[in-house]
Amino acid sequence: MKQHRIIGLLGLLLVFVLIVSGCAIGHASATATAPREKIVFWHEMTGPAADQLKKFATQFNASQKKYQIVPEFEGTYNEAVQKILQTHGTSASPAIFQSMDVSTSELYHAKVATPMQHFIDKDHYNMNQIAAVPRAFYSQGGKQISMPFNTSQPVLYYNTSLLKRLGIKAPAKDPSYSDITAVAKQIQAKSKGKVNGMTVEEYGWLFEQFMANSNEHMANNENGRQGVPTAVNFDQPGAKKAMQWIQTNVKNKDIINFGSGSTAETNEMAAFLAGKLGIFMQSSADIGNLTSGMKDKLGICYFPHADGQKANGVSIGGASLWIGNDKSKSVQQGAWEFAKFLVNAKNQAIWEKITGYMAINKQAAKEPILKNLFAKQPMVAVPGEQLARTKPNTANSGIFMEDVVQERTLTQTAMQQVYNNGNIGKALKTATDSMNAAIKNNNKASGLTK
Amino acid sequence: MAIELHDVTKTYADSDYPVLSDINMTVNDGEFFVIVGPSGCGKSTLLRMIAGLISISSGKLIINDQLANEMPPKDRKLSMVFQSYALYPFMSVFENVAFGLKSRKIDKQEINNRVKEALSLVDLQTLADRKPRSLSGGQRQRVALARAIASDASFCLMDEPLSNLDAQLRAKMRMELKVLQRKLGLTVIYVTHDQVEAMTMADCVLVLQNHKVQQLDTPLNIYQHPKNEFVASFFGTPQINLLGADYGHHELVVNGSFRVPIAYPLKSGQYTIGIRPNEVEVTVNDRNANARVTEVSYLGNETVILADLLESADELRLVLRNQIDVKNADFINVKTVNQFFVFDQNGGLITTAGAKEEVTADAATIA
Amino acid sequence: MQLVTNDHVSKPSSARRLKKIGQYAFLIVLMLIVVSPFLLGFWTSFLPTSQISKGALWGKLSLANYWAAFTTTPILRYLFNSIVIASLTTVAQVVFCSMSAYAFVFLKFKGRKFLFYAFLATMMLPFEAEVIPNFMTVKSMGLLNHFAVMVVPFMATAFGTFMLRQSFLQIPKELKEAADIEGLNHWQFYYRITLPYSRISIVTLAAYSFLTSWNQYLWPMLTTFSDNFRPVQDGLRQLQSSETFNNWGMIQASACIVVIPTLIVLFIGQHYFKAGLNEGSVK
Amino acid sequence: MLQRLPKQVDNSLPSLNLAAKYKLTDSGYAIVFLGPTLMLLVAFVFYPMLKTLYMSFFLTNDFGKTTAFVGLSNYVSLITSSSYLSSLGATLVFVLAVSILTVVLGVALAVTANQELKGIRLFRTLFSATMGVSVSVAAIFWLFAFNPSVGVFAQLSQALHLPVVNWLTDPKSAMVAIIISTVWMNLGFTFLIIFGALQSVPKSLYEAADIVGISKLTQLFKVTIPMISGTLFFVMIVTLIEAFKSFGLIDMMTEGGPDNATNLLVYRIYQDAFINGNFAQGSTESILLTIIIAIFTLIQFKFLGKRVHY
Repeated sequence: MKQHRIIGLLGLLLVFVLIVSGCAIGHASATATAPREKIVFWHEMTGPAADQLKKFATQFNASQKKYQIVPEFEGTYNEAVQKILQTHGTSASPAIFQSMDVSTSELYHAKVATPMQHFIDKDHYNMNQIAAVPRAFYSQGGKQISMPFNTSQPVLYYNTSLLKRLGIKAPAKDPSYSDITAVAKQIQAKSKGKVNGMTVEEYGWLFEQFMANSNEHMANNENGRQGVPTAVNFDQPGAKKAMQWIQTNVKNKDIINFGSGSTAETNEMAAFLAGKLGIFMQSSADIGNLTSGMKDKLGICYFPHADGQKANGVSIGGASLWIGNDKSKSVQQGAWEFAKFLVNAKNQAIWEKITGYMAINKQAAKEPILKNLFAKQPMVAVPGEQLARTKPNTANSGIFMEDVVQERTLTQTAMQQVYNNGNIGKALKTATDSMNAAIKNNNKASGLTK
Repeated sequence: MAIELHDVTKTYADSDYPVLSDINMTVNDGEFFVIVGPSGCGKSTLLRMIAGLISISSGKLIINDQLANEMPPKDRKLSMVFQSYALYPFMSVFENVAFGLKSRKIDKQEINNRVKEALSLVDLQTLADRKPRSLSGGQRQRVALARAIASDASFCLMDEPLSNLDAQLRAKMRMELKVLQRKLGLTVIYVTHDQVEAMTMADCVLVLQNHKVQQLDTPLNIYQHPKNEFVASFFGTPQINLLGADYGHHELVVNGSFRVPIAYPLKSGQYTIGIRPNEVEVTVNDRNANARVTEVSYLGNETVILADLLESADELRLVLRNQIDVKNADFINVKTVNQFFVFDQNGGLITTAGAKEEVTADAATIA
Repeated sequence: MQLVTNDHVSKPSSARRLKKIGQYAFLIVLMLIVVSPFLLGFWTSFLPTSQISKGALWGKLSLANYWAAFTTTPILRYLFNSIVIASLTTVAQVVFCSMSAYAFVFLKFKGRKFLFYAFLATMMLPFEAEVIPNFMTVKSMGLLNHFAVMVVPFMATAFGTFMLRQSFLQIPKELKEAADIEGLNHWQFYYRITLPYSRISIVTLAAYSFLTSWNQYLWPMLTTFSDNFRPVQDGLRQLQSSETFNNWGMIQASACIVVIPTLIVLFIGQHYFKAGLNEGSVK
Repeated sequence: MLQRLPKQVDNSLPSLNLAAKYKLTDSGYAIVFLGPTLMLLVAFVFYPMLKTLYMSFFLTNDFGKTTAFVGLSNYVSLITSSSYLSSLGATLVFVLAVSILTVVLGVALAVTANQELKGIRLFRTLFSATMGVSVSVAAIFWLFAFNPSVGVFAQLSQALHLPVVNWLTDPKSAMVAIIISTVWMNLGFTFLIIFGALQSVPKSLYEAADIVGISKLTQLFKVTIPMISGTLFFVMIVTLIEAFKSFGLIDMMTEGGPDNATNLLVYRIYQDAFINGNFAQGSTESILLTIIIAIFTLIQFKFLGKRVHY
């Protein structure tokens, strides 16, 4: 009996659902219950930045009824680029995606995105509110390719409280290599080896910054700004000097090696937070992580430069927002709305406070959130100051080249060899040769050169 | 209900020689028909051709006046009992028996009745829920039998169904099987390599060897009138004694001391003489001894003796009804009584049926 | 090792005890080597991350990490995805592999030998070396980022076919003959006799394909882009790489949540596995 | 092996029509029974292999489309690349170390577990436990253990005043770490197989040896190991082949680093194709990997073939 009743009820329910949905279809155009347009948003943010992005998505979804942003974490920047390329044109591809600085040239040539300029013009959006350096970075031929989003500078972090405890003077705001070595040596000595002096991650991005800061072009055609690059050269004096500095310090145990990849980043940060590491170089984007996880006082200074040489300035890091061209017009419109939402002054202020990425909206500085932040923690303003004093030139505005991902892998491997006491010139030469072969192949394969 | 085979031949695809050639036979309704032969003679192949499990290369198979060469097995209305019983290990006894019926979509009640009846016929009602694994060999055998009984088949093929049982059980099952067959009026085609089974159970025996039919007859006739050396040696335990002999002067001479007179006129030449072990008379410590005992076994009611013929060293198997006092190395005199067979030199076809002339046989002893 | 007991009877009891202690000590040492990574993971999953990151292996035990894993990560969704994917793959593999194994054992058809060797040959081709075109295939089929992408390419394997073929060959030919006489067609014999007869091998293959599917790592990493479809292996990878903070307590808790179901399955089914694996792998 | 098939259906066709009909249904069944598997294998095994081979002779663009035919030059540049050769070398070291260690430890576990003691079942169960551990879980357990600041190994060496080894960042120790983790993961499966083989060694062999007074250790090497040598070889080859395909642990623990020390063949394929976007090079590497694995699989088949006839 019971079963029969349940079946009967289910049947009734089914009929009801059918009637309701029938009505809904009939009135679809009239009623406001039309389903929201799903906007899949791919990002590569982790930790607090990922949480904040989710919050932004929730807020945006609550702010309007037409679109629904679905954020998906896609792993590292490197992985994401290929995922974007390889899913393009399928149902799995995202409507809006975050992609790293160095993928700009590749995505641009692959024509997977609708140029941001298209939406800017249509919407008469005021691009002047966005900072000029990142804006230029993501433009080509005077047109905006993508929307600058999370923007960082490489900086040098140190543990202020730890230095104070050990009685060591903090490094200068614009330090040279030997300034840093001196501090690291003291940390090592005064803590009796309990605290490691410093680390420099085996990371291609940092390698690029060493070259940029030494005013060296990694790729020809002025880092690709004057035409498609056909060759690179890692084996230049500035790069060598930096590598020499690292290798000497590794030998003297003033630099400890945390390796490469995301593991290295988490490990070096964990060690830093636990007070077992004095100094490390990383993106300013880590400020959020560091300030929220650290009991000690954090210190920040500029990316170091070679002794007796003026710093040329470092390029920006981070990523920009792209809108895929394989989605319907309304989906693309939704993506644009969300992009605007992410870069508005208030959200950029929140973004800087939470993550340490610099707010790219000029109006953000006027937001009380940032004002309070800088008042309380002046060191947080250091990356911004570093960027501000940098005069943009082709050596410090990133490399507009397709294979930067591979370049980073290769320079990273070269750095690993340097760490492990390999011959610097040989390591850099090997990486250069491999890269040039890859560039030649790639340009041929993509039809960029003959 | 009859099954006829006309000039049936079987050659496997991967072989140039037939495993069976020119088989002719007829199985009549209600008959217990035994196909017997040593292993590898093709008897299982023959059975499987009748079942339809193996195709027939040439010749005709007629079931109930219908050409059945290409008839699928299930349409031949037969059942089969396998040497390994072929019970489904994951089904209970009941399910095993009922399985074939179910697949024929027979009414459930009817299946129930038939299975129960079949199980009771083989005395297995109480084990209906058991799995084959937990049954003894004999019980499994009976399940297989019950399965054959329960099917509505008009004849039943059995492929050495008793060969996996121990000797005692086998003897018992032979009886049961025969009784059951009579009771149900089943037509049975039974394959075995065991001549005892053939002799005790068959209404009709087909002897197969060398891919050919050697003889087709009743058990008695086969024993008494074997068509050739092979048939003679195949039936009877202990085996028949086959001795090479020369013919001359109305007697067959094995050697100087062992001669068998024969009335039948033969051309002079070499022959084989076949003497059943029990068709002899033995005198111990005879002055005219022609053999020497090498082994004696007393089996209670009879005595089996192995002896070497003097001079020629042919071995003789002898069975004596009564207990006699004989031991190893005793000299004995052996002479034929009642019956013996004479085979010609090539292939061993019988040229002479056994000599019934007791007089002549007696005469042999004199010589 | 019956003799061990016999030894005991003949030797004085103190020596016996000493020997026994030695045996157990050795067992325990080996066990610790095998189990310690588990124990460590399990233990730390109850510790507050603040303690762990200080390098301390003690502190107030709580279920907070588990709570955090359940509420702040999609770990349950990952588990669900994996169960769906692995179950579908298992069912499909058992069905298709048993069918093709049946064909190789019980059906006679032209080119059987050739096909069988072709099947065997596929066992020499590692899937890992074919991900590139396979990725393109599923992309063109529109399967990216769906459950189907992790099921369809693995619905049949040469290994499964081979393993079941070996098992089907053990079926006495008389069973097939008996079935022929009963008038069973191939479907019926396949379904009603072959499958139940070889159920140990079937269960083994099922377990094997379930675990293999559950352990898939590279393929889902390439073909899933959303937590709605991501299986647990890649889910854990995501969690681990997105935790810049080294929230070790929660990561360990997530790992434990993932490992406990398979461990339970393993312990319950151990007897089966042992028999099946030896049967399946060695024969 | 095919000869073992039941012979109920035979080829010697009588010339009757009905016979042809009978055969047809068998072939018909074959299509139904074999069709799905065949289609899947063609689509996901045979075709991709040919496609991979094809792609290895071309250059590819960002989307993996072939653009320019280059003949064997992908192969030439791969084989002459020192980094590929060092990957290959690392893989061989890894694979050999893993399979030897796995078998040795597997034997140790199995022999120890093959004693009749109270509670031995618990030990047997625990020994096989790693079979239930998936890659990512194992990776997380070991990542934690090898962590240079909070990991157990680091703490142990600190407690013992030994220099802390940076397990995953030093090229040599990273390889060791990956080997340890992989062996650990393989152990459960290997234990089960070897233990099963041990249990099937007739007890009478040991009884006979005991009666003659042969020590347990000698028995292990002169009786046990020869008796299970077939299984050991099988396990070794299977482990070897599986080790060649290692990916998950490397991806989570070292990402192929440091200095390509753990950039084993499969990880390399992934990196070149799905990170660097160079599908042609990935395809070329795939072909080389296939050749290597095929060789070992053939060895395995040879062994399997022998076993099958028993």
